[in-house]
Amino acid sequence: MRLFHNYHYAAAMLLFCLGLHTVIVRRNIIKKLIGLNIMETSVFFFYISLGYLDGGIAPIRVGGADPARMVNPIPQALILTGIVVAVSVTALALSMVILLYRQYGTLDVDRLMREEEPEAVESGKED
Amino acid sequence: MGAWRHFPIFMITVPLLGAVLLPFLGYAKERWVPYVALLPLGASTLLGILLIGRIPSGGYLSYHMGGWEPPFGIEIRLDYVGLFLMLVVCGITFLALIYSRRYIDKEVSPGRRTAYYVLYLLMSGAMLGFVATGDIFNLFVFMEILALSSYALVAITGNRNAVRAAFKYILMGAPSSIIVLLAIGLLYSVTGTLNMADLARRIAESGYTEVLIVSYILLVVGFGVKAALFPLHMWLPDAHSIAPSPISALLSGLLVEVCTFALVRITFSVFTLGATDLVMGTADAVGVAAAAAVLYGGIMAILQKDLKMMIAYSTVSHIGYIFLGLTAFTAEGLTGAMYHMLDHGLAKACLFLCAGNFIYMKGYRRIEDLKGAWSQMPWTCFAFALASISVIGIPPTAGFISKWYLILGNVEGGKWLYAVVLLAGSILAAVYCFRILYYMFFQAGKEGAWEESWHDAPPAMLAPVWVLSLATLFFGVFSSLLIPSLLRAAAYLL
Amino acid sequence: MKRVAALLFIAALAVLLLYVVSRMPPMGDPETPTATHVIPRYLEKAEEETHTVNVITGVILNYRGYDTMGEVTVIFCALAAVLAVLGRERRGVIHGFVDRSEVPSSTIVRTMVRFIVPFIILFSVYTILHGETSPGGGFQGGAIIGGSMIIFTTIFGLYESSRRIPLKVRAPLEGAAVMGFFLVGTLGLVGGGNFLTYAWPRVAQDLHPSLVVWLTVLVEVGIGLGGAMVLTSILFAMIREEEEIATVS
Amino acid sequence: MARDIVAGIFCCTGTFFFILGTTGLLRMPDLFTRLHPSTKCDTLGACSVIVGMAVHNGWSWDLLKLVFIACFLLLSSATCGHAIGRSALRRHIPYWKKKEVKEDGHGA
Repeated sequence: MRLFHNYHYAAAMLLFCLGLHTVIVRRNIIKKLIGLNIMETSVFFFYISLGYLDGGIAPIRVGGADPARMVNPIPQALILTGIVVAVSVTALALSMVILLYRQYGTLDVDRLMREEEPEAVESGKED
Repeated sequence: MGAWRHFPIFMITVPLLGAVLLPFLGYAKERWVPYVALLPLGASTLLGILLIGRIPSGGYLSYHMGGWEPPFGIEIRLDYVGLFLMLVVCGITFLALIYSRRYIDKEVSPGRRTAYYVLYLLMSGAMLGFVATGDIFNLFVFMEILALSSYALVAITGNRNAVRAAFKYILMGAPSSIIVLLAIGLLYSVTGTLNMADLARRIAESGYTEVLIVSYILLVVGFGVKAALFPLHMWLPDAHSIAPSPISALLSGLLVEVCTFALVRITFSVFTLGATDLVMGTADAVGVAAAAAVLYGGIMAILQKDLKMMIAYSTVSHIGYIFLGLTAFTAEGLTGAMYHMLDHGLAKACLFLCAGNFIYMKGYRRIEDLKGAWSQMPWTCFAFALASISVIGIPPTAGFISKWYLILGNVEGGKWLYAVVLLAGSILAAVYCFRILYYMFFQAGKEGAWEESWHDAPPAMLAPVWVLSLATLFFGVFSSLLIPSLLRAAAYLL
Repeated sequence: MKRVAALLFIAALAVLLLYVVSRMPPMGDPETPTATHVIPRYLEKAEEETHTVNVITGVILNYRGYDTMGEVTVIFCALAAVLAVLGRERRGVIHGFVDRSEVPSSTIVRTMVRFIVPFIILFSVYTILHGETSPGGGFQGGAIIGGSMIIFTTIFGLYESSRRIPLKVRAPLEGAAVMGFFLVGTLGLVGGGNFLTYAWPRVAQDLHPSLVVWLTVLVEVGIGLGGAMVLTSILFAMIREEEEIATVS
Repeated sequence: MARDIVAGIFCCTGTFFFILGTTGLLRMPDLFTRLHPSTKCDTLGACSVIVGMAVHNGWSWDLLKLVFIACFLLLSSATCGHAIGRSALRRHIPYWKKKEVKEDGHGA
């Protein structure tokens, strides 16, 4: 059964679904962001597993290391980019959370989004 | 082998470098920032214009980053369709930046103005890179720069509604980026390459059909959120209506199109050879969603009370148009979609900037407040009328040409129902546009709402609006300039 | 009801993704498409073509240097975005005092942080400079410096740490990474190659390897410095807001 | 051979302490009691694993690195625990009392 052989990928996919579930269901916006980060981490894990090689070694050519046994360097290089992107998005989202909490005094997404929804036109007019 | 070989990369990097250097100017002479920010975009536009005629007809210009040949290094692949879209991006960002200075001075607090221009340049550079790149992971990287800068630009005024809209945008946008990343990983796992042309070859001979299918669906969903395709559009009305007007123009007129274009490239130049049945099947589903978007967007736009909200829902409707052109899978449909990207970009940018003029001069956002606007702001009202006509699709404008080709493409593809939906969408557009025009020109405003004498927006804000609205007219009258080459390019893509 | 719908949707998605996993090429197999297509050339030729022993660094900075340039722009964009949302500190204004929290941290903690932070920074410098021969590189080193700044700022407060890295040092260095890339890229053009070419075709052959290594190190240092400064600035912007909350409420 | 067994025993001890620490972190009722197992996790658990690895490796330069790692780990972990506990104490975070749990009907 390929599924059990590819258990790394399966774990990554399950983690992805777990993160998406957190993003959809949780009402606290910090927890939503945690879910987002779980999703991101799962994808990073998936990529790194793609580069895995049975009995592989690090792709650093020191002391006559055999290139045929080295693991795939591309996913690692890509994921460095992915991590940076994830950090950037998280930083921006958190700074927005700071501002939202200051202005609304709540972290509950339902209350945040519902508040003043009908008056949006009026309140927009002032500024 | 002239210096023009390097133009594509400079078109992309010059705005990015400008964004990095701008803060230095911000410390020294903050007054100059809005003017100097125009330089990199002007340079990009110039380089893009110089590139016209250099690209072999029916072919593409390939630039190998760092001199590494494609599957190993990153490739910039620019064909005429890409260059066309890049020029549209350059032009509209340039005009909206001219517009920005006065508007931003009023709406954004002084401490954030430099950040506004930095993010603006980053966003323009990212859009250019996004269109030009020939590497699927590079596409993701530029998409992220684009997404980050647009999240922040929506929230830049810092008032509570803006931050809330931006946060909603993040909550939809960030998971969609991750979904795209996952899809790219799946593609990579079965092909071992990231270059788009190489991917197309490898997909054709790859036996892992199921993985390809799911990765295509994930890509459609991921880019669908960014492009605000109907069931995934929830972030759009809030973000587009609350952002400062030049940013609304960019988001609505360009960002959405650029993301759609990415999907076009993925569909037509990556998944062409392999898993065709499935791409067709997904396209059918997308077609249904797009048809729903046309009707839903139109109806919601009629129901709105807020002017910018109405224009935003009209965007939802027009994204449906573009997607219906793509899913027809005929050269005419594709040409119509491409041309609609152009004219929707111009017209929507124009409408949002006009709405910005009303907000700037009088602070009016509601449609009812526009009654009698003609008496004070005739220039803005005329530009608004011209752009509305293009949005509806009445003959002398570009909107007519694109809708004509869209309907033609769908009829030729045997999709009569969609052609009817497109016509119905135009009728809805006529309803919501003519209502405003009626208010503007034929109704008297409330006592004291408008001054009796002409007192229009400053020239720096009127000029971009007029250039945009005249451009819709120009591309409507002289459509033969672009249509033949677009048809050829579309036939080449199919 | 909404929860049940979400759960069902997630379950369906999980089943779909697991089905895909069962159809994917086997993990760790040397015959998979990923292991046979582009990689062999990287692994065999990276050392002579990019002059970096660490193939990953070769891929990041050289083969896929354009991606990394985009990535560096992403960090810069994140900083601009955070500052656009939260606002930047002004020159000459002191934000927050030595320790605004109700609980001043104890001598033990202060001494320990004073003792450990130099080691962390030393380690980060090592990580940055040895990127091309061992695991590590600019981003990792920059992130480590950023981490040490977080530790230092939580214990000693914003005032102390922003005195050590003042705005006039941070601001010019924030764009260092992008500018480093642009510099190296343009140098490649001058040398007759394409953008981001490290090994200039027109430069004498014997100068080649060392020059390429120097350019690589230059870019790495740029990325490290830029990343560290950006992370520090983001941290300061966030903490400053936090302190304002504390005074308001 | 004997060396491998000794290294294995140390590593197993370390893992055991890690499991114990994690369980404690999840099951303990309040901050202070949770702090106790989680710091044990770092000090006892990680240090046992490091000692195991040192035994496995024998005399080499790696031993020096391991010693450094252990030193930094001990210093930072203890300081962390101290800082968290102290600030919790000063902020008057309430203690756990057995009575409350009985009224609630369930533990953690």
